[in-house]
Amino acid sequence: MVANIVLSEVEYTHIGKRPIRPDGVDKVIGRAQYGPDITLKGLLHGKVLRSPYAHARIKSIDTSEAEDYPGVRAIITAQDLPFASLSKEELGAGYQALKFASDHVLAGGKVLFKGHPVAAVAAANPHVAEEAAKLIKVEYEELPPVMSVVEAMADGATLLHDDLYTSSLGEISQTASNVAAHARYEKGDVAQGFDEATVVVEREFQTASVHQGYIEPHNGTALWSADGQLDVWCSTQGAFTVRSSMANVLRHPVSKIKVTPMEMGGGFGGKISIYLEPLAALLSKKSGQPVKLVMNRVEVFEASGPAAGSWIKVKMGATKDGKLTACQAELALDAGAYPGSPAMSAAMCAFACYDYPNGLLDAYDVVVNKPKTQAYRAPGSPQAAYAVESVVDELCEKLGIDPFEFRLRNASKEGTRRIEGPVYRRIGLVECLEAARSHDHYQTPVDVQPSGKLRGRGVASGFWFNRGFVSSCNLTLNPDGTVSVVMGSVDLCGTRASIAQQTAEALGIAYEDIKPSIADTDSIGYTFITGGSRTTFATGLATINASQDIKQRMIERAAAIWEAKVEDVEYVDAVLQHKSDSELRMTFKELAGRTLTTGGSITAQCNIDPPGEGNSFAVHIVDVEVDRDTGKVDILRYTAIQDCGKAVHPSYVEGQMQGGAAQGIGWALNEEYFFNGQGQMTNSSFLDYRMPISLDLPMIDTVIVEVANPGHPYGVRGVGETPIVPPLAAIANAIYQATGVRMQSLPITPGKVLDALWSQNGS
Amino acid sequence: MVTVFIPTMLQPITGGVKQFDCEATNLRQVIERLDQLFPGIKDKLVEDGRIKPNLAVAIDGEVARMGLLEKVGENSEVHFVPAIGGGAS
Amino acid sequence: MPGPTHVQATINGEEVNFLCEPRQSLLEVLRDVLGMTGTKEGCNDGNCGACTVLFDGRIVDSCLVLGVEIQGREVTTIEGLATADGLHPIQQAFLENAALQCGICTPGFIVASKGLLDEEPGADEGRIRHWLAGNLCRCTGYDKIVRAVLDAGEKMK
Amino acid sequence: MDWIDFATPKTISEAVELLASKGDRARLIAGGTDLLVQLRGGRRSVDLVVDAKQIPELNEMSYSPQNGLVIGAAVPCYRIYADNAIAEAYPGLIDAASLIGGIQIQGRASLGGNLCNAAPSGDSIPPIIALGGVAHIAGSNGSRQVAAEDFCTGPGRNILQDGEMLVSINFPAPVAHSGASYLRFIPRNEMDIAVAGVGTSIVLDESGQNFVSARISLASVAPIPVFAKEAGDSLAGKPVSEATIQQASEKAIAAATPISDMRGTIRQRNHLVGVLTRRTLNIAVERARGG
Repeated sequence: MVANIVLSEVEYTHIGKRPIRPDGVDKVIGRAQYGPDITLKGLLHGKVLRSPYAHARIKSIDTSEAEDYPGVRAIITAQDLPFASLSKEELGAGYQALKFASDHVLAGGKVLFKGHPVAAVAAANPHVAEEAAKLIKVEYEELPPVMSVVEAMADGATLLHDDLYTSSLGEISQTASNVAAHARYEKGDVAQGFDEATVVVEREFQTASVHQGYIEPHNGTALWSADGQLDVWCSTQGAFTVRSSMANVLRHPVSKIKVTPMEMGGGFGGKISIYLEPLAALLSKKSGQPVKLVMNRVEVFEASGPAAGSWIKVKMGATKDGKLTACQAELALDAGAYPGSPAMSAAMCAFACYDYPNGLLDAYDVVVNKPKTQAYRAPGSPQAAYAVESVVDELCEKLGIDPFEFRLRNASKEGTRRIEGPVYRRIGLVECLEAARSHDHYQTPVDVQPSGKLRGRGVASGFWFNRGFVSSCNLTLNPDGTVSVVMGSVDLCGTRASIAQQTAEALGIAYEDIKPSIADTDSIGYTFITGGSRTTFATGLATINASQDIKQRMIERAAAIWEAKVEDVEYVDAVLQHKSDSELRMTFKELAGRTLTTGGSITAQCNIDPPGEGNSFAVHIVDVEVDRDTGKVDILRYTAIQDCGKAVHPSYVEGQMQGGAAQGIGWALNEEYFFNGQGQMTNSSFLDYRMPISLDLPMIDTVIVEVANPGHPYGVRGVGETPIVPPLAAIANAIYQATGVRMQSLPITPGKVLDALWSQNGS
Repeated sequence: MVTVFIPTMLQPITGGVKQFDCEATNLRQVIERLDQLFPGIKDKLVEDGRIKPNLAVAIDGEVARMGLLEKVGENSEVHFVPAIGGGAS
Repeated sequence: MPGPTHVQATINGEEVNFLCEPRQSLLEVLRDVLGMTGTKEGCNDGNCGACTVLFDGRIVDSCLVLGVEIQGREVTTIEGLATADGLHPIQQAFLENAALQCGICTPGFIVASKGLLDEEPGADEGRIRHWLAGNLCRCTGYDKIVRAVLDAGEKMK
Repeated sequence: MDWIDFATPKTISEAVELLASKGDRARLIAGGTDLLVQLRGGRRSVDLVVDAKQIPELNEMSYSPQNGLVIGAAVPCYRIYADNAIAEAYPGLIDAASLIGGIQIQGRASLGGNLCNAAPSGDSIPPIIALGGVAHIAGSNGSRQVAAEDFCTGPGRNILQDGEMLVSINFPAPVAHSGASYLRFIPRNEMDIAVAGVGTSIVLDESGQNFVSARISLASVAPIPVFAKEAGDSLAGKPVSEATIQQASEKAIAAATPISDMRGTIRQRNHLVGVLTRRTLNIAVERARGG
């Protein structure tokens, strides 16, 4: 049985090995401190009062009864946010952005989604805070909710914001609109391209809002001291992002805000935005005591940031030889209550796997009365790939060409120009497609069908950028010959391990001698979020560069000790040696032991914003079984193939590929925000928001294709985003193979499958 | 010569011109040259002396990290692309 | 409103006395009253298993047990598995198989797995998947968790 | 959660007294897997929670081939399916007891609680009805017995008066050539609410070729669990065949009055009642023939 395969070209001492992660023991014995685990002297507990309506005007808020409730220490509303006292003139161009950010934290004039925070209470314990919050009286004027991009874009649609205009690369529309932005990309002449095609397929697709589904709820604890110093503890993918967002919304200098990132119970893109942190800060400011807020699961679903629901139309044409002649798509992704859906990245990812002569893409960022959407693993790319890869499957069928053969004939490769302009450097899509085609899974026919069950196989590919962004590392050589690596990147799932491995590799010392840790925002240079599959690449480069610096300092120190010239000393395999005098030789540990008496510690730091993004491609194969009587789809076999560049810790790379695939399976089959006619989410629990459980999944086989990224010394690309891109279409394609029905709306629930089978039979 | 690719949505300003070659050593100069030929285009790309926040500039396929100070090579290609938010896992 | 209730119980083999309100769940008692934050809250309604503890040897969701209900009973939490001699075989297997990513569901999975393997160290993949159906993990896709439990079972036979 | 008081009576009379003193502001707790979630979510509010687990009769579980099965109202699911004799005699009940929630929930949740909670989707209720379960009730005005199919009166509501409590559910001893089964349809493979559920219980004649009697009950297709009497009766005296089973499934559909909601549509639910009725009848027949 095939399980996990690594296709390596280069072997290293530490890179590519599978050591135990440095933070592992604390996490298996329950000692690791996650955000909700924090406690402080005098800690108060907060509760947020949230809107029951999806769209309403707030007419009044009366907190008097709650204020008098025993045990209550502070109550805040939007009036306590600085925005309430700032004029449009004072804020100038930044007015609207601040209004949106401030209103998102605590609703000002209008509530724009069910769960929108309206007020918050701090009290001696969480139960009292909850009781008091219920005593706050809010009078609303209900407004009609706008729940889908199609509704929101229709003529005469109810507007969420009176002052939101469509921005089209700097061009602003004349009238207010729910469309916050429109982008267009073009190459060649699509009309001509379609004319040249033998087969043209055009289809529309819709996907529901889905949630990242991290198990740890959002949390935020803050202490606002009398001198204005604000300390924040929270679970976040980026402590510096929290700091800047807090500074913006609270109009408080970044120098007075210290954010300490706690261990993180899952993010997947959903733990970048601030929610509870500014509320905890304001409640602390008012009460003079530290305040902790933790969402319950209902709040996580209703008031954090799901991934965008979408409407996508795709049209593709190909010659009879299976060469693409034109690719066109319109993509509207919902942003939730405030602008910022990943429509533009969805557009850039849509046809990224293909080299085609003519293309036209229109992308729309659309506001609706849902919680403001956030990133979710390769934001925008899964929705786009679902549509595009479904159409590709249909093209293959119409042309009678094997799906891998078709993809190989049109595959993006080094030198292919993407529609938005840039040209690919060395990428590994072709290698992935070839690995997939020759994989045991694809070479083994789909099992025979037991009675009443329909089986089929689907394949799809996917893309993500893996851009670098800013990272910082501080390295210190300890007297015992170990090296402390302090970084600004929080550890979502093995970052400490992958950074320690790269440091060990760069220095040539033992993995166990690297001591990685994560710093607060006062203790390290600016570091962008852990996300976008950037961290192993960019923070890895930072530690590799700092390691080179450490080596140079050690050479200098050895030279000083030996009274030799620096250029006569070299560092080889963690040994300092004189190039011509073999007597002069010191191991790494020996020199470390002498540092304190020969001039003090040796340290190095690196702040980097690296070029050399290592674009990542994935190809997935899935076998499904459909119960003809119930419409239920079971996953029988699943294989994920991906070019991750060099896999630093293959176990965690496989884990990313398996986890991304599992999330994609949930997205494809069962996960969705279910809204009633009033725009209220009705399935905000893990019971009714059906994420895959252990029984829903088979083992997920992986193939790591290692096409080295030329932009990283060990060839690292990054892994976490791409694996969620192909599953949606792969499963839809498999269901088609099994049933003959094209499912053009996600999730493909048993009810939808039944409906489709009934329409197919004409019953 | 630096080659600048004009995004579809700015082509009305350039009268349909899709590509533009100019001499420049950094991005600021590129945009100045563009604006000399196609007045008004700078306002679409730059705000408060910086590249607009929803926009990124790719030079030879790499997203510019130095803003307007980013160097351009003799034969560089310059593309204006939307900024992508922090995707994440 | 009467005051809190006194409860005496055995937690991780030690006698513990505490005061709690009847409305406080065992999960709240562990985390907020006793400072044992290894047991995690994921949903507070029995649908994720992050708060799994052993209650008189049976696995339960501690969010669905009241603190007052453990009077005179025995509770084992994640903090009670490792000994001075080292990690429990399940903990070791989770580390070696990279069966945790973010780690928030890990204590619940390890305690739940103990409930199974103490009785059935030879549990196969299907049995493990069925037993762990009440524990959600969003990072791993369960593959490496199931392998870790199979591995630990081998060592516990 | 709002403040609650908690009492741990040791006898039925003590418990009845406590319940009577608070009327509808008191509620008995067994496993608490429904009650605590409802109290926390504000869907139910009480002042007093009365622990059922210290009362011997509510923790009793006894079975004999002569007298049948008594399951105390607070007996958790795992105790039921861990008992080999019961598992063998009442496989239809085991089908339900082993799929309510996950293993953690089954360590606490009871059939008594499931019945009292009176959810239309309660998984154990159709097999309890199909197997002819009887609710034994104690109260300040004495005790009474109510057939399981008459116990639920609306979503979340049951026949218990203030000051009354469920003591046990009693089942008749299984007769020769009988079999039962419960199946539900859920989108996931566990940990889910039934879109539709069907419990069937049948008795065959000695030849195993003809139905003597049958009882069929449905979940999630009406405000309360449905006893589809006509569907079961339609099989009495009929041969075991695809046609008779099909006919019974059509009668089961006729007894269903589902609504469309986020878990399923009317058409889907009616269809599933048919599918599950056929599947459970076939399983029950197989079990009846096998033992």
